[in-house]
Amino acid sequence: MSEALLTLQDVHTDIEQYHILHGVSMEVPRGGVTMLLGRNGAGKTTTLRTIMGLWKARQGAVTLEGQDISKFNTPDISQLGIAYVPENTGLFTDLSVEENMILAARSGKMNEDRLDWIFSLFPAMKTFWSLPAGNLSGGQKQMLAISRAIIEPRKLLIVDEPTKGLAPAIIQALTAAFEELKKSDTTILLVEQNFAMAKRLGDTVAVMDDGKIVHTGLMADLASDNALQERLMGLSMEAHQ
Amino acid sequence: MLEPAVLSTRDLTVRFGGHVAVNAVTADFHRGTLTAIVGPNGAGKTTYFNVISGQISAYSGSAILNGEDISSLSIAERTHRGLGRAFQLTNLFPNLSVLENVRLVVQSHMHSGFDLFSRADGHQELIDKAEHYLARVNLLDAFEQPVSSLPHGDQRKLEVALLLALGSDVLMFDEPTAGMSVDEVPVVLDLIQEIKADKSRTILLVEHKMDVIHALADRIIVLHNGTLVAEGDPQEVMQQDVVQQAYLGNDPDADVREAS
Amino acid sequence: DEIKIAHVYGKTGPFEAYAKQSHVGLMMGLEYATGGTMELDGKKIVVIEKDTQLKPDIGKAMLEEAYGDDEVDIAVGPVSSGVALAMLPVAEEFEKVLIVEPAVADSITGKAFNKYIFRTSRNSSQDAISNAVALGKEGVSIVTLAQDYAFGRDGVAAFKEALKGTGAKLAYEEYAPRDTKDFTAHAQRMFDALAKEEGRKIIFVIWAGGGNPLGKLKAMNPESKGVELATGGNILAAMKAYKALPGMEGATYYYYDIPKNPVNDWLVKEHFKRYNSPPDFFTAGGMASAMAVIEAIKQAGSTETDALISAMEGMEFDSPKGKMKFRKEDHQAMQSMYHFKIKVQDDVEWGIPELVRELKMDEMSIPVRN
Amino acid sequence: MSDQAQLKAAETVMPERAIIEAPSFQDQLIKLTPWLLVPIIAFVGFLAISSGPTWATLTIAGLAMGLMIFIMASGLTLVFGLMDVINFGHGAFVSLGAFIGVTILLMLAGWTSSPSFFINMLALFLAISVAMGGTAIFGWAFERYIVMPVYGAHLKQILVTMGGLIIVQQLIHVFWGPDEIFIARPESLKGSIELFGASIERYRLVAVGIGVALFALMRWVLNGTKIGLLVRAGVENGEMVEALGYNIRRLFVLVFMAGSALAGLGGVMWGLYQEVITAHMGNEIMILVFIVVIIGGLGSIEGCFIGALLVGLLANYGAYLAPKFALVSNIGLMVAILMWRPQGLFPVVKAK
Amino acid sequence: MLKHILSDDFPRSRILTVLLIVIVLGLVFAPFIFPGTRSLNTAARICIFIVLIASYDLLLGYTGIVSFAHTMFFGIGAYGVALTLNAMGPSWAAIPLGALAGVVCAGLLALVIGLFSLRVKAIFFAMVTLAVASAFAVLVSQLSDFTGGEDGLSYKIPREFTPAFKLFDDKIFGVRISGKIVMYYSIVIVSILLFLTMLRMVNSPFGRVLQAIRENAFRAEAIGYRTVRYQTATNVLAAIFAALAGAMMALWLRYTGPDTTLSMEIMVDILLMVVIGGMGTMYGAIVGATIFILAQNYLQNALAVAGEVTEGIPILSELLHPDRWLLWLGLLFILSVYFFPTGVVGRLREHAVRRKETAT
Ligand SMILES: Nc1ncnc2c1ncn2[C@@H]1O[C@H](COP(=O)(O)OP(=O)(O)OP(=O)(O)O)[C@@H](O)[C@H]1O
Ligand SMILES: Nc1ncnc2c1ncn2[C@@H]1O[C@H](COP(=O)(O)OP(=O)(O)OP(=O)(O)O)[C@@H](O)[C@H]1O
Ligand SMILES: [Mg+2]
Ligand SMILES: [Mg+2]
Repeated sequence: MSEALLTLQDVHTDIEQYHILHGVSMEVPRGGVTMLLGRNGAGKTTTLRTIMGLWKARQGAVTLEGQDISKFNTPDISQLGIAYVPENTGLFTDLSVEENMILAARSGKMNEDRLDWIFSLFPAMKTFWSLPAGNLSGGQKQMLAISRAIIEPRKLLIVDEPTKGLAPAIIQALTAAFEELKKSDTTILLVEQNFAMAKRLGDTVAVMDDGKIVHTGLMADLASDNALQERLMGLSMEAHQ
Repeated sequence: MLEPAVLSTRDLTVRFGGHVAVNAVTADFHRGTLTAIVGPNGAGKTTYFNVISGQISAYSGSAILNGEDISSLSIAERTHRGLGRAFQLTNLFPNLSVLENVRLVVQSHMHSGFDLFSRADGHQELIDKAEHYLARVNLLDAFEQPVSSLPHGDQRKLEVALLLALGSDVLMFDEPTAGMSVDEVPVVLDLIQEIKADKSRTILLVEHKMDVIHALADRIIVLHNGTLVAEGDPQEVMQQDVVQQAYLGNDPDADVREAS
Repeated sequence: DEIKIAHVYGKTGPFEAYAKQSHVGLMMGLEYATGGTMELDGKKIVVIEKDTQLKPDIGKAMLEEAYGDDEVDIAVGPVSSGVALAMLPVAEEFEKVLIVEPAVADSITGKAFNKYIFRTSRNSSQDAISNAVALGKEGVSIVTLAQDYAFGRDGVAAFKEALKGTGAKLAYEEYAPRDTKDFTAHAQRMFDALAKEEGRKIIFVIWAGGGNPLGKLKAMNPESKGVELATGGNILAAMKAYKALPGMEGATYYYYDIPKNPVNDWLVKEHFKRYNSPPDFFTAGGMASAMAVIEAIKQAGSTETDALISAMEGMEFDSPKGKMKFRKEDHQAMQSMYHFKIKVQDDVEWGIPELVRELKMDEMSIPVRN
Repeated sequence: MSDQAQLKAAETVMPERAIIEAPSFQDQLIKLTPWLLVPIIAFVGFLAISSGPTWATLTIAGLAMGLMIFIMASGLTLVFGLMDVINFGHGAFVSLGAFIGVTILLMLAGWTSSPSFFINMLALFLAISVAMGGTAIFGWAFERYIVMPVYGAHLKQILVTMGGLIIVQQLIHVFWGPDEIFIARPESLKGSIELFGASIERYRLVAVGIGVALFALMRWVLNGTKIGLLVRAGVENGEMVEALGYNIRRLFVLVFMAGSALAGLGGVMWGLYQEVITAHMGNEIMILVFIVVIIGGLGSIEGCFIGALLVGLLANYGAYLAPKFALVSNIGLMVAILMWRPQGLFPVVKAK
Repeated sequence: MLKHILSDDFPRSRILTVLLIVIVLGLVFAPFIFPGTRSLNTAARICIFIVLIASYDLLLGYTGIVSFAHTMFFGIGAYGVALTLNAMGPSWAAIPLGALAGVVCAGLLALVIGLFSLRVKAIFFAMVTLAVASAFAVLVSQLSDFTGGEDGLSYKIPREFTPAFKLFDDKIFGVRISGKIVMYYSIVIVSILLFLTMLRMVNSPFGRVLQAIRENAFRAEAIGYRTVRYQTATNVLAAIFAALAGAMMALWLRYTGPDTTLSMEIMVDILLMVVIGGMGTMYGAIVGATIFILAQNYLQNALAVAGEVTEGIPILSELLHPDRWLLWLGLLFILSVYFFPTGVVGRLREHAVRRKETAT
């Protein structure tokens, strides 16, 4: 594994008066897929938002390529080459799908090839291209949110629960898309509840509970260890199926 | 059929401008059964729910509840006729307490919303009922908290509690387990099982997770581009080619597909 | 021992400018009438200011407060007729004199009158009648433009009545909503009405507050249709609009250059000295009310209400406009009005109303309506 | 149960694509009707008035009046449409613009009294520029200190902007004194020109020119550039726009400043039309502006444009044919339009 | 007992309880504690405005409806009483008759407005009501034969309510009980009754539905509440209470005109009072009305003092001039929205909650 692209070191984050993250430390190695797992309310979303500067870390460092970005503003962080898909998709429901996409292309123009690639991943995108994003179905929204994040190449792609509400066929397509992105040298940080997908995609994994990282390691190790899963996530994935 | 359907739709069609989102869907739902509605994203499942429960109005066709055409009734009237529904995205009263959320539903069920001059807190019977439903979803401990401070999973459970409190004959769930972590999913599934066990209810369930469907569904309806393309026994329907193609994708790699 | 006078007026709100003038006038009037001592028979004169905020309810409360809590002997004000009407019953309740200045509604000394009310400012009838006398001649056709509410309709009614004897013809009455911004349609209707008439054609405008119909009528080239515009006087700021209307005739309440008497001479001189500007419409009114107060107390010999009233009924007193006289029947001050013609002079910011003729108080028969 | 299940698949043809039909002729006509309203009303007016020159006078005056209202309303609807901020203080900016502009014109008295059209227009242009600049700067402060903390909360916006309204009006009193200020139009804009018996005020022609140009410019900026998109997106989800790498704060300030500058422009135009300016003048016209904005559909520039023209025309025809009617014509128009289209002529699409 | 009267909706903050007790006692004993016409006037205004503000809070705070037509209903109530007193002379029958007429008109008009426009978006409703209210004001000024137009109506009230009337021959605690004080106490009693009725309504099953609608109208509909019906009902109720407040105002002032009842300024004042007091809490009406009306009545005096101190400093003295009190009111407006987003009541309750938390 190469050196880390992104490191969090003892990050503490407050939301209003609540202390949510109690010292999160983890690494996202360059060029790999890192899974961030944990049960509802563990603090995964908060961690991602802290990286993006949407919550400010009270203490600790967030380092991207050796630069501490924990005090940066969100737009500046984004411009360092990070794409982010939030938990609730973060779409602009008043704008059309096309307009949503245009905004994501910072250059102001969408690359045709890239767009064709996206259409091949999500053929349905074409059919609702000119609808207001608010009128899309739950799954369509999710597709758009991801398309928006990959319309231009980025160093790091951060996605919060991409498979939520997606039909199996689309999950497959999405998994394939992430694999392709990985090949093209994009580093990916994923929060996911779908363990099967996590297993297939993940290189490294971090598991959170109660605002802390309780386990880090290789995904393969976690996938093969039912007892560990049980301990970390309350349930064994395999057993559940 | 021994018994007439509790809920049925006849050529129900929804259009958004030129787009036909639900295309002449005719289906029956019977007492004591759980029907899963599956289909790719954008197939029209949520829209189908919306037109049955009245959030949007039909372009043509009708929805029939217990023999009565409810197509022209308001949302609230449909609710009072026994049609209950939970939403794909959590949709509660965020700044009210957990108990108050359920109490409001019980109160609606009792038709006492226009009581202006008695104290709401004086109606102990409503509160007792509300607490009963909270107990059923294991949320009684949190009764005082504002809903916005509940974890995601608990909010989904509260959705179910509201639906129960409505006392509906027909319950419609739209992806009740989406975004829930693996340890929470079974809780909701058990709840639905329980409701189903009481044979007087009719349940409609939109769900993408195959294991959930296999575990719960008596019958399955497949929507594709707004059209009903298949219905019947879950095992059989899922084997059909059309369904395989449209829904599961024809990737032979079953690893992901089977996952929850 | 003190003589307490309350000035209850709309210091804040849209008529702030009027209020300022009125107060300056009042204070200068007291000064002049007491020879600069601000004392009368050894009693100090104290003026208490109360702000009605141009709201009738507050005006009423302020007057109650002045009579009840501050125990003033006499009160002066307010700016707006609506506020004045609300205040009238208070004077009756407390049995104290209220001198109305500068509110103009006829009903103040008309329908709503009670015996504690006196008014130094002119009323709407006086305005209308003086204008009728100024404009009304044989062979003249007049169309009126007024705001479509009580003030405008009363004004036109009085004007119409006064016009009767003069030989002029009232061809048409046009009413426009109070907040009219665009006068094109109304102008068209009036031009249509005048097109049928012979002789001299005049549009007479009775308009209070904003809107400036004159400027807008003027912009429609009335001269090309042989139509003249006419209206009454106004404060100096508003008369800047008259600069575009040389030769326009009408009648006014006051213009500093017109009255020739010692009071006015002093007022103009001192006002220029202190404020570097001429006294305006409401300055003169404020001064007149102050002079009425002092004269009344002098004649009554005390500040007892009954004594004041009997002294004031029929009382004559000096003002910047010369002699005024409180008519016994309705306590309205009879006074001169001035028929003017607008002259334009480059170095003067406003159109100058040049005196054509002074209309003496007995030349106009002002109806008693209480 | 399962033995009762029947397969239905065999008889159903699999729909390959979602069914999407082209919008029918009827749909397109419905889309166009708001645009047709203006000529329809003008035509009905013609039939009712019957005198050609009178009709022409009234029509041109009405259109010009409408365009002046449009200028004042455009800033309001821009700020509302893009930023979802309802600025009840807009009227104060109109007044402020008028005071600044008129101050400049009074300073340039030599230019405005010159008979040369060119020099007159130069003075007007300068006055408008300074007024727009001044109100824009004031708009910056307003956004920064008054509006910023209340984005997304309509009620609070109404409250704070009303507070702002009072403050700005009072500040005008502080700096310019309580008197109303009289201003004459530049020399070559006085009076009317006569054309086929219709008299058309010169000043109104200028207003028509500025109004139409403004409309074209705003349409282009909003539909043809990314700025409009970004701002609309930012209102809905500012965090996400930032996460996409844009500095939303700067953009919001710019839009608000633009809206304020438009109010300033409207103020100068309106002040010169009224020829008298007061601190309250902007707020007095606001009811009419609100009606126009409602008729048009909150936030729609096209709707605002048509709404303003309708109001202008109807007021003139109404006042000519039945003066009493003028009192209710605006409200009546609003009620009629809302009965027909509850969201206004061009409802700005809001999903959800 | 107290629990029943207050509908189990206690102030829930010790400071607030004390504040409320002080205000209520102050109002009840105003004629004795603060003798003088001005303070009695202020006290009566406070009472009437408490009812008016509370009724507006039914709309704004509890149902989330922004209406600019509230003064219109206030005015309808006032004109009802004014017109009957004007027509029938100072008779006792005229008062309830006028109030009833006002209430019925206000209720019907609110019903029509509600049915027509409550379906649209909130901000839309706000603007529609703004336009309707301004049209109504125009109408009142137009029908001057009937309403007195801009000048309004002055009329006489029964003698037992006028200063001339003496209830007892002797003074009580040094204060002569004039008809004015009799009327003051009538207003106090009616205000208390109306306030308690509204307090009950917001704590009734109906009131809870309103809160649900404010929180999430979409979901309220889905659990079986016809939101439009409830919103319309509140609109009507609020209008009725506003009309009653208007009727009291008409009696107290013995004058009714557009400026005292219909003007936009009063509407703005109402909004401000609701916000200062705290939306969605009936007690906010008491606190808000009291603070605001005191400020309105005494701010100018305070500025006069400040103005004297800064005499001579160019801009500042101009800003602190008593005539610029509106400027400071505007500032108060903005600051109160910022620093008291939940109003004084909300603030005090938060404070109390926090204290409890730290205590445990
Ligand atoms: N705005 C907020 N205010 C207060 N508490 C919050 C807020 N947002 C999140 N929390 C709390 O912070 C904790 C962590 O939340 P977070 O959303 O990061 O969890 P998560 O791991 O992403 O969970 P999920 O799987 O449900 O998305 C939770 O207990 C949650 O209740
Ligand atoms: N208001 C609308 N206007 C136009 N099109 C709409 C509207 N609402 C939904 N649609 C379209 O109708 C189709 C059906 O949407 P629906 O939400 O019913 O899908 P779904 O089956 O629930 O999908 P998912 O599984 O992703 O939630 C989609 O293609 C969507 O884009
Ligand atoms: Mg999360
Ligand atoms: Mg769906």
